[in-house]
Amino acid sequence: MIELLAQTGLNAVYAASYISLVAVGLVLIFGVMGVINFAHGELFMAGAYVVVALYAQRFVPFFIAVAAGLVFVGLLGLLMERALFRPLRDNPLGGLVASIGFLMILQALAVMGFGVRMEYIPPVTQEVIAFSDKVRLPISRLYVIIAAVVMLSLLWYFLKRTRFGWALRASAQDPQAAALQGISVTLTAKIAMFIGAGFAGLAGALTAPLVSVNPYMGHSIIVTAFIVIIVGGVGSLEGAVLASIVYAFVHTFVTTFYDGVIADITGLMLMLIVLIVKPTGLFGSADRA
Amino acid sequence: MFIWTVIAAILFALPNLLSFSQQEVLVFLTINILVVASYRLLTLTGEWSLGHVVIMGVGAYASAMLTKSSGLYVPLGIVMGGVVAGLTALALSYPLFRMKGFYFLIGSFAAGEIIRLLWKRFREPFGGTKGIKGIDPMPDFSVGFYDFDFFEPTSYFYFSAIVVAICLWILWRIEKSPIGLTFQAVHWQDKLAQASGVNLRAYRTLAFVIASGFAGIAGALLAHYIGTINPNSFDVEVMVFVLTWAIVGGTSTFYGPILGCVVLTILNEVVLRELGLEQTRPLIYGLILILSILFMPNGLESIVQKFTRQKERRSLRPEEAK
Amino acid sequence: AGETIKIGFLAPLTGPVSAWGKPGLDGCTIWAERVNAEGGIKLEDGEHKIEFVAYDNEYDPAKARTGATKLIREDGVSFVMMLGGDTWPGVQPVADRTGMLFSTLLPSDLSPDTTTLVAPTEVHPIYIVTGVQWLAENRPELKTAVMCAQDDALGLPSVATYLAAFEAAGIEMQDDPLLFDPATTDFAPVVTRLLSSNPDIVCLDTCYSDYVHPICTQLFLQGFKGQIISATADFYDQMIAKTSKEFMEGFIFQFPDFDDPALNAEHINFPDANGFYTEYNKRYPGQWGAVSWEYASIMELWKLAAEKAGSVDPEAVLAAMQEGGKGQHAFGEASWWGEELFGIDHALVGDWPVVMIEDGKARIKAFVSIPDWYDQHGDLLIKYMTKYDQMWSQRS
Amino acid sequence: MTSLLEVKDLTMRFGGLTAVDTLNFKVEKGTIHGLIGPNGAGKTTTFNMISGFYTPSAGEVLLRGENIAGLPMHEVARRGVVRTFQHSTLFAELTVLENALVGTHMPFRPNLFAAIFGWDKDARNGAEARAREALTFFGLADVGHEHAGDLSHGHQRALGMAVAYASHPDIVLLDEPFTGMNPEETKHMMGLMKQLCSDGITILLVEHDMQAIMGLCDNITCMSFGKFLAEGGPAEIRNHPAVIEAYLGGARHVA
Amino acid sequence: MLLEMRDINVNYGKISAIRNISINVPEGQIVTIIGGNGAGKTTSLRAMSGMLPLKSGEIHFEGKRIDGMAPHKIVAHGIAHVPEGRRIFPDMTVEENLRTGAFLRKDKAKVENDLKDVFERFPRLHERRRQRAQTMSGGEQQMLAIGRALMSDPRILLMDEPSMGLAPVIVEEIAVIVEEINARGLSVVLVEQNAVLALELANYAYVLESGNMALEGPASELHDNEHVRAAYLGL
Ligand SMILES: Nc1ncnc2c1ncn2[C@@H]1O[C@H](COP(=O)(O)OP(=O)(O)OP(=O)(O)O)[C@@H](O)[C@H]1O
Ligand SMILES: Nc1ncnc2c1ncn2[C@@H]1O[C@H](COP(=O)(O)OP(=O)(O)OP(=O)(O)O)[C@@H](O)[C@H]1O
Ligand SMILES: [Mg+2]
Ligand SMILES: [Mg+2]
Repeated sequence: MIELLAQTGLNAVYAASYISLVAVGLVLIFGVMGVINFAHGELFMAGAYVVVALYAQRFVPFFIAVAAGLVFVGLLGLLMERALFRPLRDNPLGGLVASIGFLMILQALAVMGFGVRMEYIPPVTQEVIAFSDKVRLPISRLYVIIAAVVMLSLLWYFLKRTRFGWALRASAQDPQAAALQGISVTLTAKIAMFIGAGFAGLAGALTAPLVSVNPYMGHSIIVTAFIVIIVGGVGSLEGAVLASIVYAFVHTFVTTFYDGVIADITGLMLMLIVLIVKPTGLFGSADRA
Repeated sequence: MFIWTVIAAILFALPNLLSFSQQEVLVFLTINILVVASYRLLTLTGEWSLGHVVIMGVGAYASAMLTKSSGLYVPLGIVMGGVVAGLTALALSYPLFRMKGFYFLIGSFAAGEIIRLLWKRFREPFGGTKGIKGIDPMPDFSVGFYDFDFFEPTSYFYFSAIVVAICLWILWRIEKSPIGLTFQAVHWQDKLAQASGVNLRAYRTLAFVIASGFAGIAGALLAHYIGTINPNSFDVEVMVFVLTWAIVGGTSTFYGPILGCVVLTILNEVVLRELGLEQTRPLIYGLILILSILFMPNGLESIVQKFTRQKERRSLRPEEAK
Repeated sequence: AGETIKIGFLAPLTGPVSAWGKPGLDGCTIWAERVNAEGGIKLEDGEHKIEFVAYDNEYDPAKARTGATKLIREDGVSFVMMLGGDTWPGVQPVADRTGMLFSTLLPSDLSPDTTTLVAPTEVHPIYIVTGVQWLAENRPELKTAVMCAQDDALGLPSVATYLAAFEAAGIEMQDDPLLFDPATTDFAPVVTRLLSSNPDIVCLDTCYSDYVHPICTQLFLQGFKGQIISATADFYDQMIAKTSKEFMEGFIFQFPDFDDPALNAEHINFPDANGFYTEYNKRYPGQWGAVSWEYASIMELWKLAAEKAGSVDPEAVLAAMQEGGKGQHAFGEASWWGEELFGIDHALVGDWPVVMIEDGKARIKAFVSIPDWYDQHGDLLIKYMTKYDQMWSQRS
Repeated sequence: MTSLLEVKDLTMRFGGLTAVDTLNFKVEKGTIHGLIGPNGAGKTTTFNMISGFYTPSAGEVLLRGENIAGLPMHEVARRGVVRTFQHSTLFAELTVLENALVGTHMPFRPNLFAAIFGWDKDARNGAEARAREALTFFGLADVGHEHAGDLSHGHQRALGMAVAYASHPDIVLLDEPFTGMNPEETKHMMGLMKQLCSDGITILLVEHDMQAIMGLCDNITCMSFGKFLAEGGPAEIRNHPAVIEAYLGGARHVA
Repeated sequence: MLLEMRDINVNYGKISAIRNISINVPEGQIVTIIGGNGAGKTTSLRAMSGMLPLKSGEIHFEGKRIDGMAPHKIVAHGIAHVPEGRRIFPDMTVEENLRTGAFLRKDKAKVENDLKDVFERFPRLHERRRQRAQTMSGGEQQMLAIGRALMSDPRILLMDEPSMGLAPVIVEEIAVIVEEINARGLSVVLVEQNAVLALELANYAYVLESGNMALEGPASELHDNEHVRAAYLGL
């Protein structure tokens, strides 16, 4: 039983890692651009396909492919910023529709480029850290955990310790006033889109060898990410991370001890309960709704 | 009055000008018009729900189950579908209207997902993932000069067009009434509305319940036509389409969302299919969404408005000349 | 030659379910080219070429209905092939009204209400009993099993069938079947749960390859050493690459590669299976799966029947297809069967191959008779099907 | 005799901060009552408690002797207490007439079924008449069809009052209605308020414009740091040493 | 000339808001713009700090042409703007708001010093430095907006109705501040409804009327102008 708990705990830590990477990106984009990026799941998918294209099909070393995934998807983020969100800055509903359109395009491009079938990605490593016969942490999952911890720490440092964090918060709250303080709102938006999208791409790229990569894989991750950022409080990065951890543990443990469908219902109920008790999420403030 | 007669005549003639599969599309289009139009009523209060299609599903399930299990007469079942959907919305309004804006958007999505998971989980009575099959069709009948055969899309189009027209009329009456005005007041300045004595919670709930009721009717209409429903028929992808119809159509007029629904459906289901673009359809549809929102940020309705305003001006000029 | 004969292909071609449609259409295209190259189909009034008309139903019943109407009333097809499932009930009224002949991959669509729907290839999930029976006979030391399945229309009937098969084989289930959400992507928790009771056998049910691959990878990484059985193992070579040859050795499933020499046998009704496989892999490398040949094999059955009937009239073809209660199934002559489960004898059931991975390659180990199993253990199957609400009379 | 409005020991705490501290004052019917005090004295907070936007931490708000503290805002409004907001808060996207029609919500409560079937002709006509009356009262009759957001600043202010007026209030709470107005407009606005008052409506006014306060108010309450400081007529307040010290200063730049 | 606007035209969509406006701000002077509601005062200021695109005209700052630059670049030249409606950052604390004002500055020690300065001028801000700006009272927010602009150590300060919503004592304080920073060599552009105050403080004044320049001249002269007295001073 202890072993089962320990293994489930490890599974949950992994889940929390990639969920928080995706959720934090979504929050960052929402915070700065003021739009809900429906295409975020497809950015995750795009990251995975970069690994397919480079690592699985062209034998580029895995970590280079992952870095390329981060950069490529980050650039997609910049493209969205320039082509969609900037022209639609005062039109959040328009931004929503545009991101839905972008989602459809990305999906269709993936289908056209790679087909609808699940993609094969050779394993990066088959090594496993065996704590005991029944408690095992595959190295490939450890990579994801490490990446999440490192990237989130870097982001945290970047936001708290550099002026960018100020710029980000200020432009999220009032872009015009931020510009009057000498903050380049466009630059801030670009950085936020690059990081936000890049994190989704990174998560997709890193987990690509562990999941079934197909053009529609973005759907389930974005549903999870939505739940997580709502529970955390929209706009709060700390909230997103905390909620990812809570959600991942609840979902993983319920899956293991009951079943997967109950776990989904539990996750959603958790969210509704949090919202009934605190309608702005764990860390949200009332006025940003 | 004359214009309405003309429209009625056109609608009557319309199916006879179409191919069979286009007639089928026409039926679904008619039903979807009710879905977006009811959605608009909710958005009048400024809240955008992602659960509207699931609520529509509640109507479909309710009507399908009532007619199937207790042999309720189908038209009554359709009405009951609306009632059950409205009551469901009433129950949901308690948790949901503690939230606003983005929270409401995602909260309504979660509530919808829970309902869908319940359908999936409980094979008794909801039929699980396969849903409900063999739903009673509308019983055929004859009105003397016309025999309704509800297998035929044309017949079902006439039937649903009448139902939808009545619903639209009611929705329109509501929007143009002091209640509709209050909804808008709640949207634009909820505090000021409250200071004028408006009970925000009550009005938000009212809009949600009415919109849901009509969505339920639309769902029931759909169920009795296709004869089957399942949880996936009401998933978020369908919702995304409703959302894009409403926004691409435009949010400032009653007809905007309807226009969006008609134009986008025709583009997607008729034009792109006719062009033989079966597999690139999603790509092109996505492009259309983006381009239309970039170049018509105020929706398709803004084109119509420009057109009609020009007309107004033209008709004004002679008077000015006098 | 006479007028070209049109066949409707009404399946999801875009969207998440398209993997169940698109490869089938590709297979059919190859099949049609081969048939047309030989002059086409020979009817009373001479030879006719065959052409497929596809309609993307996006796995949506309403669009399927529209598509069926278009194919039948506008394109004038003589036969419509479908994936079935969610989309069939939408099409059913059209079928009833037009009398068009339809085929589905999923026999759970069958019911006595519609007499023009047949399920002539994959009698899902009944064929999976053959794998369990073969396993019990050949590896009697395996005593305990666990099972997982996605909670959907394919998962549940197959859970019921596997439960019946395991009980029939005297293998003990150590845990209730674990159901997971079809949207699941991370299978570590599922596998952890499965392995917590130290089973001899892990049964993957009718999981799609999107699930089979990550589950197997997880089984491998979490140190499982026992037997795996699954309905499908599409792209098993990739699974081997992701785990190891040793790990996958002995993996049992039910869908052969068509280069298997056993398919050259006399009783096989799929013409030149090996050549078809080669051609398919040439055009769509790495895409071969169960769906790739199933639609084509239905076409073969239909073609034989149409040639026998001398016409493509749906009624005549159906009659010819079912003459004597026997039909030419891909894996040999089979019987029209299913009254008890589906309310109508419209599923074509005969021998089904048990496939095992040996030295990194799928090999047909045996053809096992489904009707024989059913004669002995039918009551078990009905018991579990009833428990999971899968009997035709239970379907709402 | 009970006053129209009375606050008794009204207190509001935000965390450790006491923004309003056991405040007491009375507003008599038919008067214009000023509430002044330095920035952050707690005037807006007091308004928020009276109008039901905040629930007081302690104390009572008595309307004709009935305690209305803690009631939701719309309930307070229905009892005749209507507020306007700092800055011009209007339904900018609606027309001027529609703005006023929203104001008639209380006297002519809409009914769903009547509205659908058109049985509410009388109510609609009544509401429209009242709305037009309010617009005319504030000199907005000519701009009824324009969007409220397109109006000039002064007109927007007038419209804010017209919306309140349309709802037949007993007492209106005005929070800094004169900000951003030049002396000319201030004079005009003062005229409007006097009209309101002569129409029997009691006014509670928060304002930093001393020209307006002194010119309008019958009675002035001055508060500072959440507490009551002084009360009296304009002359009294103008010369009250504590008020001068805390609030008026040398009044070098004030009219 | 420190700041020079030449023949500026600005449109909102198709509607013209100001027409052919020229304003000069000499080094070390206080210039005021007065005018009725909607006259175009705010629009003029917004044009100066780059928040609105020009339809035509030029703006020079210290001889460099700055029109067409992004606002954050213009700010970097030393132009600070107290915007109409305060525009504080609602979710930041008072102190964070003030520090955002010093976003571009690198001289840490001096920033701390300026912060102390602002806190001294507005003790209320010091007292509430950890309070979320949004929950501050109207007048407190106005103080914060002024303090934030001062934190950028500007060469020129554009103030849009700084006395709005402030108690008479604080209005006096604002007047003192303007005089003091001006004495330190800063130029100020003051937009005010309180024309009495503005004309008293300013060296030079412009009068806008519905988007056009109606009058200009030394403040003391305008103070005695009949038209100005009647229309803007309420005398
Ligand atoms: N939600 C809150 N949380 C913390 N402090 C608050 C909150 N709301 C108001 N305050 C504080 O309470 C005090 C009173 O504020 P209030 O808005 O009532 O002042 P006011 O008298 O209206 O001032 P002004 O004339 O500047 O508008 C202020 O110091 C303010 O900072
Ligand atoms: N965002 C906007 N969109 C459209 N028109 C605007 C906008 N802002 C201002 N205007 C118009 O431009 C003109 C000038 O406005 P501006 O705000 O510059 O006046 P102002 O002199 O600052 O007035 P106030 O004293 O009311 O602040 C007015 O007619 C106004 O209606
Ligand atoms: Mg105040
Ligand atoms: Mg202004």
